[in-house]
Amino acid sequence: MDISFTDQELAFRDEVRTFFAEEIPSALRAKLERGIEIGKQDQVDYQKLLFRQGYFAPNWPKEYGGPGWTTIQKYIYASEMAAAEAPQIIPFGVNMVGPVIYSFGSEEQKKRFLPDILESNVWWCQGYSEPGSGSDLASLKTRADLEGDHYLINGTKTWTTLGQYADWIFVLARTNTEVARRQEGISFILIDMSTAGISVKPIITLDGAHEVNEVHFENVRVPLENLVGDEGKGWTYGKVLLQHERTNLTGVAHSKVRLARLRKQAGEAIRGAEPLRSDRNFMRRLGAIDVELKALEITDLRTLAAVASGKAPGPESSILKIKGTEVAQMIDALEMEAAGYYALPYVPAQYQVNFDDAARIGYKNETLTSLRYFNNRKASIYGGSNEIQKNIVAKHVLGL
Amino acid sequence: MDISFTDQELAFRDEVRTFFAEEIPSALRAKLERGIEIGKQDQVDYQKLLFRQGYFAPNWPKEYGGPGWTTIQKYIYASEMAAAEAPQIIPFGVNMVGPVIYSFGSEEQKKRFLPDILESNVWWCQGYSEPGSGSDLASLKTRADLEGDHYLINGTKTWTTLGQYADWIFVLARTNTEVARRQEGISFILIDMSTAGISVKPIITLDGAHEVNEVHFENVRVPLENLVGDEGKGWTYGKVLLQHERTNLTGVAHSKVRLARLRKQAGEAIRGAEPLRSDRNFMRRLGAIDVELKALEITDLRTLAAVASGKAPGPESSILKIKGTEVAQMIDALEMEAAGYYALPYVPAQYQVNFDDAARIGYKNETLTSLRYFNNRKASIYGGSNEIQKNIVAKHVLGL
Amino acid sequence: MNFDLNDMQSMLADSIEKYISNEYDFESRQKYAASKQGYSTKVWQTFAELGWTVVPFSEEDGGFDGGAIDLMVVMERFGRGLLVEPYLANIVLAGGILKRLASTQQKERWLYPVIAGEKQAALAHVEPQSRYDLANIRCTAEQRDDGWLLNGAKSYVLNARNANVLVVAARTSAGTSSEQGISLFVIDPASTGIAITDYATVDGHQAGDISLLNVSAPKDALLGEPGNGFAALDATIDDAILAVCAEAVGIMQVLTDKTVEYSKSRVQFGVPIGSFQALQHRMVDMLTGVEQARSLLMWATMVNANGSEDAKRAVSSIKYMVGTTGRKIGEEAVQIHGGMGVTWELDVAHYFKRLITIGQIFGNSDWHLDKLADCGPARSR
Amino acid sequence: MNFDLNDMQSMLADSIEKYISNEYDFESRQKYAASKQGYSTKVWQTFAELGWTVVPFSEEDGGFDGGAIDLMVVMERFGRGLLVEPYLANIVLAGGILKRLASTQQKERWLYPVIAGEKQAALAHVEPQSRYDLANIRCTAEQRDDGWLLNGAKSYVLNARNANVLVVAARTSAGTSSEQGISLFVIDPASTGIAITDYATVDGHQAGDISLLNVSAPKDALLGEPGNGFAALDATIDDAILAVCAEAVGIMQVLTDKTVEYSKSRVQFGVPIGSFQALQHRMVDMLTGVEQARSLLMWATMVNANGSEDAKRAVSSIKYMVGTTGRKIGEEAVQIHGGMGVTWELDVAHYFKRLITIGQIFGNSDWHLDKLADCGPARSR
Repeated sequence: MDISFTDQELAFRDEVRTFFAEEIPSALRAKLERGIEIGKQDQVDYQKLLFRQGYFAPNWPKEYGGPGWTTIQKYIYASEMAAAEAPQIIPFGVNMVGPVIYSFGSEEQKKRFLPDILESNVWWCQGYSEPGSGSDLASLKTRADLEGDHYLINGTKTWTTLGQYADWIFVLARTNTEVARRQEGISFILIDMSTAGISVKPIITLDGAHEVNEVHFENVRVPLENLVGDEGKGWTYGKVLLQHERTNLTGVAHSKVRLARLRKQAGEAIRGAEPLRSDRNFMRRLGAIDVELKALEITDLRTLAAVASGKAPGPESSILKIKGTEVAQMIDALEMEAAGYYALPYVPAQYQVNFDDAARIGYKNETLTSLRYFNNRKASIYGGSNEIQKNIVAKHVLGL
Repeated sequence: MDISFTDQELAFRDEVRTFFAEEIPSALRAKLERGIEIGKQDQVDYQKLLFRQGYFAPNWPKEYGGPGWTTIQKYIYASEMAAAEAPQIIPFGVNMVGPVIYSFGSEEQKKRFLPDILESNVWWCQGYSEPGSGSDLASLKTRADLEGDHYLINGTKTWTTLGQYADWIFVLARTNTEVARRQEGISFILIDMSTAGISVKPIITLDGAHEVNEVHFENVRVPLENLVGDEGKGWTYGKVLLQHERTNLTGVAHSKVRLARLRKQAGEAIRGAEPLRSDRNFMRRLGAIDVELKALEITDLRTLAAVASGKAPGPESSILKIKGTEVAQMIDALEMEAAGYYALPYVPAQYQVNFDDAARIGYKNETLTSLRYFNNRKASIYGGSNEIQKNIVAKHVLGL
Repeated sequence: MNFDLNDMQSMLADSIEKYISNEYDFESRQKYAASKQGYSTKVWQTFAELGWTVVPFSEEDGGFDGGAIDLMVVMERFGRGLLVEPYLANIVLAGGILKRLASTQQKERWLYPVIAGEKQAALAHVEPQSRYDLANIRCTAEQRDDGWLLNGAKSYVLNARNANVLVVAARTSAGTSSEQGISLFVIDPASTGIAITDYATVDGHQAGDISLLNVSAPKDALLGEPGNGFAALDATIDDAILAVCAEAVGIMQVLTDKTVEYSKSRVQFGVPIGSFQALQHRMVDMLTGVEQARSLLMWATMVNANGSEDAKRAVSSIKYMVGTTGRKIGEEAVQIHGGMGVTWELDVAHYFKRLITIGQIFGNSDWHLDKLADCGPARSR
Repeated sequence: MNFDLNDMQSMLADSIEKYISNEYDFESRQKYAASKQGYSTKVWQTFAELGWTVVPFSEEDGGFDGGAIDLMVVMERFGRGLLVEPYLANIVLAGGILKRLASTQQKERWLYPVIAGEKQAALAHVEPQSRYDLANIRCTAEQRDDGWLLNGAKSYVLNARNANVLVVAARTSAGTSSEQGISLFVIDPASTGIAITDYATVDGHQAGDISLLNVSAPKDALLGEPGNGFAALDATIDDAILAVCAEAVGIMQVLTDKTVEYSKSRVQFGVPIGSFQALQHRMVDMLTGVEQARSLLMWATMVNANGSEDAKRAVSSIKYMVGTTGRKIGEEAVQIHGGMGVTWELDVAHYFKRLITIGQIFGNSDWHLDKLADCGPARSR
């Protein structure tokens, strides 16, 4: 039993750490520090930077342009990225549709789509959930009716993250409605967002943010060549995709940074107030979260070590998702409470470019704390709600 | 909106309070203070004392010997009894079988059984649960087969509280097994415990106590005249009985006494140690329980006020049961933690008569704290587990 | 003993409920919240006309001697309707100080126009460094021949945007955190030296930070005796805590009801999600939480109204419960609503935000639990 | 990085598991616990023969240089088997002091017979007033020409009933709660002036309260230097905390497994109770708790073994989690077992009682959370 990294792993960690410390452009770094929202161009530039470094597609096999990292290296990379508070990669292209294309797509599709995904030339979004489908994804109603050399797509997809920026969308749609099981007759189809009949409607979340959208398809004509793999097998492909979505679920590295920052902040006499550290209740709650987080980190590493030694990540990963979101949400609440009254002003303009810093309300990003708390209530809902995760564990781990 | 009692109610309260302060024999009081278990004779003497005072059957109608108290008076009486830490009444006769007999029994049965219940001449116990039935009471298997002028009883009842002392038992048994619903064909039968074929087997609970028993019936002959009401209607009668069992579920008055004692104790330098009061964590947990308890007290009073104004106690009483047991169990744990290491010695002999007080381990009854904690885990299980209570509320209050 | 409203309280409750149901739907609320003022002048005038603004004032002040229970009735209904009108700022906070400390002349000039809905008032007592400590006041008021000179900074002043009556807590003597030496002033926010940065708040209300730089105020700006203002401030904030807790209980009730209803209609895997036992048990916990909070609110309100020695304990008890059970109920409501629960479009999200805000103001649950740890046992029932 | 046991640890684990499964069923355990000694001499001899008693000792002391992880392996299996043998008292507590402080001569006389299973040892460090504060020691040892004179009282001395080697913490100088001035002595419990009141404990183990009245001890009763014993005591208790936490994790695992199994076979309302979603989700929480506790135990054990600066934090972290998550798992196991869960007859109740006891000794969850509140951030992974 040994918790330490090998020398090679440590060297790799240093390399990645140095990269994130030194290579992120200062303009981007400044925005991150001020909590300013990263726009499309910033994100694309950042992802291109990662690509040039060979850091963009850790999960991809070497033959398609991946770096060929070990499981441990991937973990180190993700941890260092989070610890540096660098932006996250938008996963829809590289971590979601990419693997489906290289696993199940035709040679032509691979040639056509993979390079642009790797170079962040094309922005992908996800057409998976539907209004009303919730955690019951198989209830999807979007239809892809065969009409000669194309499909006619009709239906609505929702919770489409950053769909407002997207060039392409991957969609699960019904190509056959006369099936015995609801999971059958579903196909995986790639659609150009500029096709006639597609409209994108913003969904504003409770914190006032525009991250997600509803995407409507009205008689959208899609060439047959955009079908990935076999017709009717979309559910199977989609499950692979979901499995990719479920990696790195705990967000431990990010939670650690936040907790460390909160601990540091608790020691400071902000605005001349007595440091929060003297509030033992606060410190005890912080301590209690720290315990859960440390345990989660090791649970995560245990899963990782199992995967590294060749075992498949099982339904136990549902536990990581549940606990990871619970811990993150505890930190959200604690940050908000640390800010006291300053959590309450709602001044989104403060987090846009060109805001006059002198006019800022609150110390640093205090007024973001409640928004983050509200926004992140989604964490226990999306990607399979925590209730669904518990059902999965009950059934597949406990055998109930 | 007014939370106070009327002058008459206050006068009644003083009367009851004085009774419990002055009339409990000092020998009994001494046992209670030392945590010594009350034996059968003590209990019977105490109940006879209550009877002489007219305090023994608050729920009974005047015509059968009840005091004719209002709902509020009954509440005051129960609260004062608990606040004085007087023994509780054993409910199986007076609060359980008694009401069934005077509601559904024949005139002859009333004459035969009610006076002895009122005077505590006969000790009753309950034959309701069966091994395996758990919260699913209707699954009962005990049979009462008609054979000429008697029933032949075969089966096993369990969790029979204080059955080791009992003279009589009331039993739910199947008189008809060919029924559409499991709740049908069940009859309510009174059985003399001295009848041949009855054997009582102790069940020892996790704290080492002998409170409950298994009662076996092997070809036990019971005269037909011991059937209460109509054959096959036992389930309906039993529900009335359960409803009686569900009154005064919160145990608020008792919890208040315990919490007050704990608070007082926390201020004392026991064995020269720094008072527990200086442990703010402890005081905060005590404070948090106090909040729940105060809320529960008022919730209880709100239900009481509704009943007093003529409304039937609805399924909301399930909430009182859930919360009452939760609060009591929180206090159990806190008492145990207050005792520290002294919660751990297991010396039941300390709580028996004639134990040499000088040889006692722990301050006062510290070594009872863990036993009480362990014993009282039952509170959320019996009388319809808290899970069953939640099912009831979900169905009947929330309409789910 | 009874827990029913008296006739007048029932009428008051009915009239507010009817008004909200007929005239104040969620869409209107959102429109008012997004407006420049952050509330509806028309609605506010109606409040004054219907007599809701006089509820907590004595007959002498033109009120109807409405007590704490009347205020509870009003605030709980406001909570259910999720109103954004600045009742708390005008009537409970600024009004609470003025009714306690102002002279007849001062009341005529400042308080009565507020009650009549003609002026808008605000109380500035929170400071950037003070967090929840009411006595932590650094803002100073120096006595001059012709009046007072105020300097300092104030935060989270509710209704700062609209106020033309500004009640300010300032220190006229003694150190930073002493209860002694605190005085209250009423000043015109248009005075020279006052700068207000106002903002919307996450719950759809509005507030502002205020800086005071050599602000001159006349002699009669002082409310009551110099240096003895803390008791009035403290009592006013206790009233405000009870008021927002009543509002919170109204919100908790709505969130629970809406969640149960939603669970009956929302179908997943072919059945309503309300048929899932795990969710059922959690909704039972929500219901239990609401009932417990409502009970404690009633107790705290009555105990406070009676001036019982348990008053402080009662106020901290209910605020602690709203901060803990309230948050739990809000989070569960959002969780069980699933994706819809985190959208701006759905009222549930806004009830949730208001509930969380209430948990965060006037002392959070940690703060009040600490106060409870210091309390002796409750004396009264 | 790996979380697997090495070959020797695997062998050790296997041998204990096999022994328990073949020779130590629940009925035997209950019989041993109810016996006069409170454990089985035969079993204890087997422990010594199989080499389990030497695990945490150095080669020099006749051990096999087993580290903290080896001890964790042993204790977790003991937890799963619910063993009552006094391993903690002999090997971890008394043995922990002796291995750290005793001279070669003292070891030969006191320690090696204990490791060999020939003598029974106990550590007396808790006092009636000390609660969880290790430095709160009032028992005194005065130096005399011919040795030492001890006076004081000790509580909850595990294995007091059987001990013929008694390690006692006493104060040779300085005030009541100082870490300075604490010395450790090894004395014969049969010495004049020693009175032992022994008792069974709720978890089926045994302990005793000891009074020392003018107890004379020879010069060489002192272990190590006078006044400098605290560090050894503190380190020994940290070892003991890790040991009982490993035992607790074993128990939590068993309780979770047994509960899941029971829920599959126990039929209510015509279906196994394991089909009820509310119970399913709670059992998932139990499983999650076990996994989290196991992770933290591994971390704490490794960090402690490495002498990392996070060692103290790690020890308090795992003890806090065992005290909170452990209690939760125990209570849920009993609750889901229903009536059966509260009977003496069922092993579940006894696992539960041992788990609660572990939460209560060497500092409860409040005590350790307070220590965590004082800690800085963790340094190491």
